Amino acid sequence: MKSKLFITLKSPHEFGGLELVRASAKGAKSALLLFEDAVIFAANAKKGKELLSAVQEIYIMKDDWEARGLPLAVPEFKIVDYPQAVELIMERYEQTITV
Amino acid sequence: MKSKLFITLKSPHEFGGLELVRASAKGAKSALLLFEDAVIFAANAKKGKELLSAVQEIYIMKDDWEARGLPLAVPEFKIVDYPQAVELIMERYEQTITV
Amino acid sequence: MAESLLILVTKPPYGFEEAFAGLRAGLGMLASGLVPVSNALLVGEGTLNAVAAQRPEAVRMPSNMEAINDMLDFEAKVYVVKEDLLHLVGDVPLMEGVEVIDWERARKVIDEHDMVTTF
Amino acid sequence: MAESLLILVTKPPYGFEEAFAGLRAGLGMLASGLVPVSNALLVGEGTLNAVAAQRPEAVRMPSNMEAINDMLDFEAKVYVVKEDLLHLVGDVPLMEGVEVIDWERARKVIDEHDMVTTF
Amino acid sequence: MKTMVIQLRTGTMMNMDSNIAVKLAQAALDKGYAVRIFGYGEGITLIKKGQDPKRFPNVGNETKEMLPKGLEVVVCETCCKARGVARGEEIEGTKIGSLTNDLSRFVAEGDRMVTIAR
Amino acid sequence: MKTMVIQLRTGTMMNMDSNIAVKLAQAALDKGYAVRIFGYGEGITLIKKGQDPKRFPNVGNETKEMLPKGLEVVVCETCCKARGVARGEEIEGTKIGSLTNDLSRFVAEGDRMVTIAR
Repeated sequence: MKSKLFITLKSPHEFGGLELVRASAKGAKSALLLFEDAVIFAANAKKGKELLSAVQEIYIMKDDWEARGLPLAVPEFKIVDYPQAVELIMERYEQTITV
Repeated sequence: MKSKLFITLKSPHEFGGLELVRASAKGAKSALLLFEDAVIFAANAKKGKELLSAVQEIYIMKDDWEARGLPLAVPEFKIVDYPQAVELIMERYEQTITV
Repeated sequence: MAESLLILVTKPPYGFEEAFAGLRAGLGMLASGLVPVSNALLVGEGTLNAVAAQRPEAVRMPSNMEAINDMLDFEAKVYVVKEDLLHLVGDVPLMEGVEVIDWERARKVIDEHDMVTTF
Repeated sequence: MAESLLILVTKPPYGFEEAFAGLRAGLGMLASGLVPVSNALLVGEGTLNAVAAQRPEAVRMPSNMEAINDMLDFEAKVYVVKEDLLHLVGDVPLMEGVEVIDWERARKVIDEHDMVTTF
Repeated sequence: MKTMVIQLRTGTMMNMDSNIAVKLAQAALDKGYAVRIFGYGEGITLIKKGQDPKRFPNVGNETKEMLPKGLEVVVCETCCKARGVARGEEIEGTKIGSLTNDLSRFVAEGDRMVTIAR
Repeated sequence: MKTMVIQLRTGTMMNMDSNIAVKLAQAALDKGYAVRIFGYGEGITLIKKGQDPKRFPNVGNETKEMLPKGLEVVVCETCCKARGVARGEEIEGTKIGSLTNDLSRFVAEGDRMVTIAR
């Protein structure tokens, strides 16, 4: 199966894509890349772990994370910058799917 | 307490305002008026009942409902037209709160 | 160098223009002759776009059923994930021509396409 | 004939312009002299607008903290529902000047205003 | 005569929200209420001249038709500038104004506010 | 040289989505990738001339600055017409085009598509 990078810009409150991610990621190498309000997931241990149950890796954007001034509650999340995000999209995963 | 008419345009998938409605409606005469994709709540008995646990009355817009061609799963919901919606907003409730 | 684009429809009809816009984008690919394969996969609330009893004229919106039929006319596939529909509104009749599938098959559909875009 | 407008902030800072726009609207009411009372109530993810450690310059966005301070300068109240903040991100330090309340009090705040608008 | 204030914050075409604003305004005017619409944020697109949607309702035209019935429409100038919508691009009879001068007046004269936003 | 296709569907100012598109494009160009942006639906506002946001990043200007680096930007004509954005209102060097002629070409030549939408 093609490796999959899921992308979301939605806050935990807005985000309803968990089941879609879980269903389409099953059996594939997969990760989730969090932009904008989606980085708030990193400040909530329970919601963060839920995401980790659906994909193997979770990346959050450094600038979006820093802007919000919140404590990191899910140490498994990896903080990345834009060049790294481009690398994930163009080289490390075969498909990108916005959710 | 002032009577409250909550308004939402969000589909069940998008809508995350139930706790806000419940918390702010407590102790007041209250209703929810559903526009656009929010009428999909009327086609799902479980989700529809959840809304009914937070407010006393639920109104759905006739044209939005008819457009979607779905069977009504929550008979307690009342179908209204635009003149009736105006009546609810201007006369029957003291505050409107979009959620 | 993508040869196929999957239109993943997650939004329900009429509230947003998204589902319509997505089906239109799929049609654009097919009409161009540059992207040989473009199909649509309806998931979650997106499955409601295939409900047979829709009456878009009630809200004066363009018909998403027509947009689906346009894709079918170009011999594209329009897949609907049954589990998602059942979970949402039960077993309501769907339009003719759409292909009802389960998530097992939906995963294969996603994999068969080079690119996926979500509406 | 409304004499007071409550700005109900539900959206978190920076992703959307909503929270900033809401606080600006409140300020506009106060500056006009036509609407004597306009306060803000931060609920749900909206409570994050009052977090003390925000660094909006990281995303080149206008500061929602500054917008809150502008309202406080006009002697408006900016209320934050504690339960919602705790539930979301735990007990993080908030800006000086905001008033931390529970839902019991928040209901009274809503009631004290003629109109409510959500951002 | 009571007044309904509609605050519209979403774009004309991205979804049906502006339609809802228009239909509520029509119904309220028909029942004899005064109606004010304030376009804020993306909602300023309601008054852009020259809208020509092929398949969607033309909310610009419908707004224009309600003006003689007493509808007042103002949108936020800062929001217009941000988006490159200049004075003169607004539908005749609508106004590019401000929170301080116009929304505040609508609130002060208004009885109910309906916020159309996502 | 691989190509990143960005499909942008939200308006310039309602949220930070267009910023994300711009920052991704900048980083991809810097790394030597080709980048194409297609503005669809509300995303057409990216190329509106004369954007002048007081406090928010000016994504119109930033897009313009990337054009000499090989960025190609096309937006959907039907979507422009619907919103009253006429030919001539686009930033110089960007193009008002179509799904059939332009998005299809981007897809055919592209290696990854990033959909920026809500």
